[in-house]
Parts: sequence; structure tokens; C-alpha cells
Amino acid sequence: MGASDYNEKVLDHFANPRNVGEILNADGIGEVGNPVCGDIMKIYLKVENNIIEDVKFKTFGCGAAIATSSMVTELVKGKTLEAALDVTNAAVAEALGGLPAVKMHCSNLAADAMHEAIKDYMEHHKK
Amino acid sequence: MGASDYNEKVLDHFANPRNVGEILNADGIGEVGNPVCGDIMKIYLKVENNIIEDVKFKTFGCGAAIATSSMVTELVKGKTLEAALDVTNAAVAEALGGLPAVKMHCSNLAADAMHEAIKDYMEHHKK
Amino acid sequence: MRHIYFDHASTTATDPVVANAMLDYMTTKFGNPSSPHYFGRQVRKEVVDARQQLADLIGATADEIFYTSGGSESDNFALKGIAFANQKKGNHIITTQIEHHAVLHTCQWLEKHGFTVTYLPVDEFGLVSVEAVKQAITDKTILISVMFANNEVGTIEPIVEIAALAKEKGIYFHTDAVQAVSHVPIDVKAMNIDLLSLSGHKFYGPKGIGALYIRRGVKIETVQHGGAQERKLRAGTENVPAIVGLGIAAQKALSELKTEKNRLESLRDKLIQGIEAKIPDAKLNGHRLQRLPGNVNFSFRFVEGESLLLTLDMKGIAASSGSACTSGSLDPSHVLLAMGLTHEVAHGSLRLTLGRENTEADIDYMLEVLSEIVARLRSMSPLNEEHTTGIMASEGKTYQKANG
Amino acid sequence: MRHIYFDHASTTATDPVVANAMLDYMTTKFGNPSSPHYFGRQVRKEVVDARQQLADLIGATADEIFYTSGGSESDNFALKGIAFANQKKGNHIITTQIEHHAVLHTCQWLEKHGFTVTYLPVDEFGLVSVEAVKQAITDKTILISVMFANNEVGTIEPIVEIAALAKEKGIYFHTDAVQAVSHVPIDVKAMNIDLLSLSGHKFYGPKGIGALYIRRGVKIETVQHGGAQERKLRAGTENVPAIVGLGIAAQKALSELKTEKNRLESLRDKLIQGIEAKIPDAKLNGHRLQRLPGNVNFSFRFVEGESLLLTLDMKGIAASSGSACTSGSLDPSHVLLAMGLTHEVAHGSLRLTLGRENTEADIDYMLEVLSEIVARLRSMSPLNEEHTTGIMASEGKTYQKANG
Ligand SMILES: Cc1ncc(COP(=O)(O)O)c(C=O)c1O
Ligand SMILES: Cc1ncc(COP(=O)(O)O)c(C=O)c1O
Repeated sequence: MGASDYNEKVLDHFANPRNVGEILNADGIGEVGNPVCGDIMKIYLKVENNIIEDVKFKTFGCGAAIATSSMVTELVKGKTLEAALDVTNAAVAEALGGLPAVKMHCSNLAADAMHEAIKDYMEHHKK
Repeated sequence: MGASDYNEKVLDHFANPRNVGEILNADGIGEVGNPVCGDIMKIYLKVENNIIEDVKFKTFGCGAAIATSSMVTELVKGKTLEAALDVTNAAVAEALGGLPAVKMHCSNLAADAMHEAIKDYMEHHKK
Repeated sequence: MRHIYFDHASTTATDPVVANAMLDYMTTKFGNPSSPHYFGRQVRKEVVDARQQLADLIGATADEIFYTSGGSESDNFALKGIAFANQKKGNHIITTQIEHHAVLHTCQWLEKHGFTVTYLPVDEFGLVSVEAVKQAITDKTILISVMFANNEVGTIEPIVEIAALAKEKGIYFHTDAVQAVSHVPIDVKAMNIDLLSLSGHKFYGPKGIGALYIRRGVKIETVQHGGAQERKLRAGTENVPAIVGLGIAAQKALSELKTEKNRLESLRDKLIQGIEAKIPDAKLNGHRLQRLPGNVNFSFRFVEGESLLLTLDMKGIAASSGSACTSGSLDPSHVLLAMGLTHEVAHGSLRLTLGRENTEADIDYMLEVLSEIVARLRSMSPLNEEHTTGIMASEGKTYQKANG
Repeated sequence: MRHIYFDHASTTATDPVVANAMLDYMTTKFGNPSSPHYFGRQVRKEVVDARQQLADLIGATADEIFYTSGGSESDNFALKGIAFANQKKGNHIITTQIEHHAVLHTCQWLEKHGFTVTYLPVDEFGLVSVEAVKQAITDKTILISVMFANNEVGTIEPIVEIAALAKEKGIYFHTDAVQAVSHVPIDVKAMNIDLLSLSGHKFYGPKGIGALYIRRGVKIETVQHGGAQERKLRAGTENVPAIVGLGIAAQKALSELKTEKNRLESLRDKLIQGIEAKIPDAKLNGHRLQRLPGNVNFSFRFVEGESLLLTLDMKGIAASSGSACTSGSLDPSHVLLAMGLTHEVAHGSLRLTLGRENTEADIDYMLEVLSEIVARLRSMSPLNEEHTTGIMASEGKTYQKANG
């Protein structure tokens, strides 16, 4: 169940991940990890006026972990925090045109990491 | 364990059995049978002056049963009864150049049938 | 010498189309389908497609097909896998006396490991009675295993009725369909079959591969332990060339099933009628109508089977006596004995199993040769004194000379 | 794209000579060797000859070779066959934590059926301690099963010492030599091995066939029940094409063993040294010297295995992470965990297994590609903050721009 079961779009996001890296002095950072699958995802946010101005990620994990991380950053960039919170793991997988079944529960956690980052921002910027 | 494990000589005796048939008014008749292997051999003797003048056989059985029957008749024809009694199942198998292992104990009974026939003759011609 | 093969129930030649496809998957597309790279990917789809082709042949879905190394493994898998997985529910298995040894010997082993097995008898035609199956069921019965068609005498069992009964009682139903698959139409769904064994080399597919159909939802445990192949139910690196070959063989078998069935049935009936017309004291073994398309099985009184085979072989005709799978043993066929034949008559059985390359001309040649051979062997048989006398009348001169 | 295959421990391409020989036995000489006629006779001798060829490869005699469907079946056969046949003598089995799942899962099943199993640990190099085996022996011990060489890290176990110990204590010794056969010299007689598993597709032979060597006199029962094939110890119609192919593969392997071993060892060492020289924080897994000729296994800190494989695959390089046989599961390799690696590091392992068609040029290309890939993945890894900072210094501008 590896490389070979990924579709073109997933492979593209894996090979050319969007928004990879860190944001220095990020407004919010979220991390989720799953030691059994060996995936750890970290999302960095820059928020301005309730809008996600910038987003970056760093991921240790399989092809699906990297591709979903990349996709989630594309999906939320420029969105309001509320709209970003509506983006689910399932929506990320769908935006990628689907993931192999075996990857669905365990490596598809990028939206969770992004939600964690938003929560982190909210905690530090309580109104 | 069939046809294919027989040597040329066995196949020849099977295909062209010597001395097949019955002797009407035989001096001695011997029969051995082994229902498990499905072999029944019957040997007919014509004896004159202690010499086997003629010998015939009828056999229901596998290739080895028929070939050994044929061979035993060749081996004893013209021999004295004492010499014929010295002919063993092993000697018959040897004269045929050997039999498949699986056939050695169970289908190699032609000498026994011949011995039975000699005994039958002796019982009826006690001196 | 002209060679005629009448032993298709023993094994068949691999279809050249199948064999050539396999060659490619041996040397070029040789990857392990579990591998996450190009070489694994190259064969992944093929394995999926082949599974569908095989499923289509028996009316299953692809995910209900589990590859094995052949019919014997499929039978072992079905019986042991169901037995151990359902031990808490019960420990009783029902089967028949005429099953292949892969079923019978597995059952005997299970008897040593806490299970009880009922071996149902058959009638003179080799038929199992549905009523007898019903009577044998207890509240401990977890599995009924009855072969689809017998490999020796070709009798087709009342599978549909037995499977319906099993379903009604909530008992799993397995059928060893190694001899039936591709020769008669099978639809596991319509027929309520829970588990079905098949073997590739019986229908022009590769040797060393078979399958067990396991209906979705059946509780079974793995029997060959190890890796996670076959959805964790059968360990071992996938035999991709054979899987691909089996798929092609299944597809071809399905497309030809109807016409080939008709063709073989008419050759079979010509052979049966010809033997009955030409050879006295020839007894047809098995059922005259509920019979595999290619199966002919006779006993010839006073004639022993091996000497018959040997003489046929010398004439270029390949046949079998009893099951090829039981050779190596010298016992007469347990199937014929279960049908009530005596040891003597059972020893004299001849099985002719027709297949794809057999023609009318083969049948004609066979009929010509067989009647001569039977007559000759009978003339040598001590069991046949009366008949011999009849024959000896014509051979009298020879005997007189020898005696004179 | 140029494709380089570094996954020979998973499976190998069937040698074209082997495949072509098989073709003939599929379509023309297709008979069942148990059949008493021309078609059976046509293949009987070949089966005998092939058995001898295989026996020669491991120093056995032909009648000690029993064909199976592969390595997994051989392991199941050895363990269950010995366990059930010797139950009266004792119910204790000793094995190791790093065995293939075909051994481990079989042992776990036996534990449910009245046996107790000791799973010995290994040291950081994957070596089993002979002393630990000795300590584990009880008066109930009937079998010791230790693999000849590990399929993931390539460590060669102290088989000779363990087998000698087993012999001294009157305990049967089995070794899973699926990865060792044909790659290192094996002499079952000199090494006191009672049972040995091997698999054809690991040394350029056919898939779907393997063998269990059973020393004459060993008390074992059949595990696949049915017909009388393989001297009544393994039922199922003989897979003649594969048997013939396995014989040819064995003969070729034996003739090439010495030169190919030397050649692969020098390629292996070049690769190991190259990786260590070019890539920081690369940890060699397994033993540096007691190691299969073609095995290279590294963990790269902060890098996950699948993404490494995937990138290598995009560059045309086929490798594996952990065992191909365990894919389908997502757990990290039980072998690496038994050797003391953390989950994280175990996930980052890369196995490269070299074989017949690999050249120096392949190694050079691999070294070039691998160091780039590892650097790139590390730059993306959150586990790697320090290293990233170092790398990011050079990529700083991009980040500033993105942030600005
Ligand atoms: C009815 C039946 N079941 C099982 C088998 C075993 O199949 P295989 O020899 O492919 O293991 C056979 C054939 O020999 C058979 O005829
Ligand atoms: C050490 C070891 N044992 C057993 C096996 C199982 O062999 P096969 O897949 O041929 O059944 C393998 C290979 O996967 C192996 O590497």
C-alpha cells in the first residue's frame, strides 16, 4: 500500500509541496502526530483581520501526510478563520481526488493540524 | 505407480505373455489371490517323470501380475519339480530385470501360484 | 505414435495463450504486487483484473476470491478455517464418503482435534441423499461439505437442495467444485454456496494455483499463517504469473462453457453408447444423466484396471483407473466401494475424461481399441472361466498344439 | 526512465532460461506425474532430476526435499508438522522475535492450540544469542526455529552453533532460510539442520513454489492433507513446470554462488560506505560483517520511509522499507523494534537488496540521488528543527519573500 496507489494529484502535491516551511513568529502553530503511522504534521499561521494571510507546514510522514499538508495550506490561504475551521480532513482528501483506503484514517490529519493552529491563535488572541 | 515404471522386459512379457491359457485335465493347479491388490493367478501343470512338461497360466491383475506369471512359466518349463520349487518370487522379479518397488510385495506372487500347483500335483500323485 | 488424452480430470494442458501471458509476468513484469514502487505497480492492476475474471466464472464478486496453491489447499483452508473459527458454535461437520482425499483426510485430522464428522453414504449412482443430510444435522453442526461433482464417476450432487437446507439451518455450506468449475454453470449467489474450492489446472489454467471463494460475511480463520496477502487470509507472496493465467483461463472457460458442455456431452454419450453396444458385461459407473459433460466411467467384469490402462497406453491412449490423485496407493477407489462395487469390480474400473482437444475420431478409435483389449484380457482371466471357454473354442487349435 | 531494482529480497525476476523451460511443461509436457501413462511418464523423470538439483544446492539428498507453494507454506509445514507429530514428547517451541511472520504468526496460532512458545530477543545488530537459546530449553522443548538470515536487516544468525546445541539436546532444529539459500553456502548435513524452508522466487526461480527440507528420520506429520503426493507428506497435484524451473534455478544458483556472493558483497560495501560518507545521521541497521551479500539497510533520522520510497520511485529506483511481506499493515517493522530502534527511527528505514542485474553504475546513481532526497525530506521535517535552521539559512530568501 504505498506510492503506487496515489493518484496524479496526490503525487504532484507530494513531489511539489505548496507552502512548505516555517513562519518565524507565527500567530498560531498546530501540531498533530500519530506515532503508529509515523506521521507528524506542524502548521504555522499568519493571521490578519481574521484572515489567514499566510500558512506553512512541516511534515514528517508518508506521501499522504505530505500531500494533505500541502493541500490544506492551499485550501485555507486567504480564508477567514471560520471558513478554515469548516475545512475537514475529508474535504482535504476530496480536494486531492481521493486517497488510498488504508491512508484515510491515519495519514489524513492535516486539517486537524490546521484546526489546532487556529485554536492556538485564538487562545493567544482572545477578544 | 503404473505402467510407466515397468522396464522393457516386463512390458514385453505383459504385452506378449508366454504360455497363457489353461491345460485341460492338468496334473496340478495352483491359485493364489490377493484381493487388496486385485491380483489372482492360476497356474496349470502337466507333469511327466517328475519333469514339468507343460505349464500355462491365467491371471487377473496388474501388469506385474501378468508379466510375472508369464515369466514363471518360462522359468520352470522343462525343469524337475525340485528345481521348480527352488524358483522364488524374487527370482522371477530378477529374471524380469526388476519390478517397481510398490509391486514387489503384492503383485509378485506367480512363483507362489506355481508352488501351489506343484503341491497340488504331489498331493494327488503321492508315491 | 498418435496420442489421445482421455485424462482431463487428472490435469489439463495449460492453454498456450495462458502460458504465453504468464511468461511475460515471470521475466519482465515480475514485481511483488505488495511493493510500493514501479515494479509492484506494474502488476497490481493485473491481479485485480484477474480476480474479477475468476469471480465472473462462478458468480462471485472479486473480493470473495482468495487465491491458494490449488484444490487441495482450498479444501484444507475451507474445512480447517471454518472449523477453528466456529468452534465455539459447534464441532460437528457433515460430509460424504465420496469426497476427494483433500476433504476426507482433512476431516480425519479434524476428528483428532476436537471435531466430529459424519461421512454420509451414497447410492449406487454416487448420489448423496438430501434427506440423509437433513437427518445428520445436529445443533452442533457448523459446516456441510459436499462436492459439486465427483472426480471419478462424474456424478453431479444435489448441491442446490443441500445448500438451501444449510442456509435454512444457519450452517455454512462448502462445495469442492474442482471438477465442476468451467464444465457446468455455477452461480454461488443463486445456489447459496458459502465456500467453493477450485483448481486452475483442471480447466486449462496453470498448475499450482487455485482459489477458495468465501462469501462475504463468512467467519473463517487463516490456515496458512504469515504475511498480510489475500486480505490477511492467506499468506505468501502472490504468484502473479499464475494469477494472471488463471484469470485468462477463467475468462475463456466462461465464454466457451455452453458450447463446450454440449460438445463434450455428445462425445461422452457416443462413447458410453458405443461401449455398451460393443462390450458385454460393461457396467457404467455413476449417474447416467446427472453427470459431468466429459466423464465416462466403466467397470469391465473380469478385467483389472491397471492392465487395461497399460494396454491402452501401448495403443497411445491415456486414461485412468480410479483417481490419479490416489495413485501411489494400491487400494481400490473409495468412491467405487462407497457406491457398493466389490473390490474386484472396483479394481476393473476405467475412467475416461474428455476435454477440449478430443474429437469424434478419438472416440471412434477408442471404441475400436477398447473392445479388443477387453476381450484379450478377459481371455487371460481366471475369473472368467465360462467366457474363456467361449473364446477358447476359437483359439482351440493353439492350445491343442501347445498341449500336444 | 531508467529503472533500477533494489528489492531482490522481496522477489526476483524469473530467469528467462527457467521461464522458457517452464513454458514447455505447461503446454506440451503437461501430464500429471502420478498418471500411469505416456503423459505422466513424460514428466516423471524431470521431477526426480529437479529434486536432485535442488537437494544439491543445500547438501541434502533428493528424498529429503518436499515441494510446497513457497516459503510461507514451508514455515507453516515445518512448525505445525513438527508440533503436532511430537506433542507427546513436549509442547515447547523456541524461536526469535525477528522471524518472518510466516513463523511468528504460526507460532501464535500454535499457542492457541496447546503449545508454549519462547520468542527470544536479539541484540542491536539483530543477533540471537546462543546462550539465550540454551537458557530457554526445557525438558518440554521439541523444536528450535531460528532464521538463517533476516529478510529486513540481513543479519546472518549463528545457525551452526544453535543447531549443534539442538542436536546435543535431542531437539529438532528448523531454519527459515528463504533469504539465505543461494546467497550463502548451506550444507544441511554439516550444519546439523533438521528442517529448512526455501522459496523459489527469491533466487530467480518461479513464484508459487518452495520446498521444505526434512532430514531423513525426522518425525513430522502432513499439514496439507489430501492425495499421496510428496511421499504422502504434502497433498496436491505436482506443479511440474515450477518444479522443473526451481531445479534449473537451483543449479544455476549453485554454479554462480561463489562469484555472485563476492560481487554482491563488494557492491553492498561500496553502497554502505558511500551512504555513510555522503549522508549525515545515517544509521546502518543489522550486522556489519555477518550480513547477507546483497542487503543494505539504513535509518535516516527525521525521514519517514514511505516518502523516501516514493521519491526514489519517482527517480526510477525500487527499494523497500521494512518487509514487503508486511506491507498492507502500517506498523513499523517488528524486526527493527526488536533491535531497539524507536518507532520514529524504525519508520525511517530504507532497505536496498541487490541482485544479479545490479552494477557499479547503479550504486553510483543511487548514491547521487539518495543524498539529495534525504536532504530535501529533512528540510520538510518538523522533527528536524536544528538541521532545518541550518538548511533554511541558504533558503532564507524564499521564506522572507513569502512572509513579506
Ligand atoms: C474433486 C477434487 N478435489 C480436489 C482436488 C485436488 O486438487 P489439486 O490437485 O489441484 O490440489 C482434485 C484433483 O486432484 C479433485 O478432483
Ligand atoms: C525470511 C522469509 N521467510 C518467509 C518468507 C515467505 O516466503 P513466500 O512469500 O515465498 O511465501 C519470506 C519472503 O517473503 C522471507 O523473507
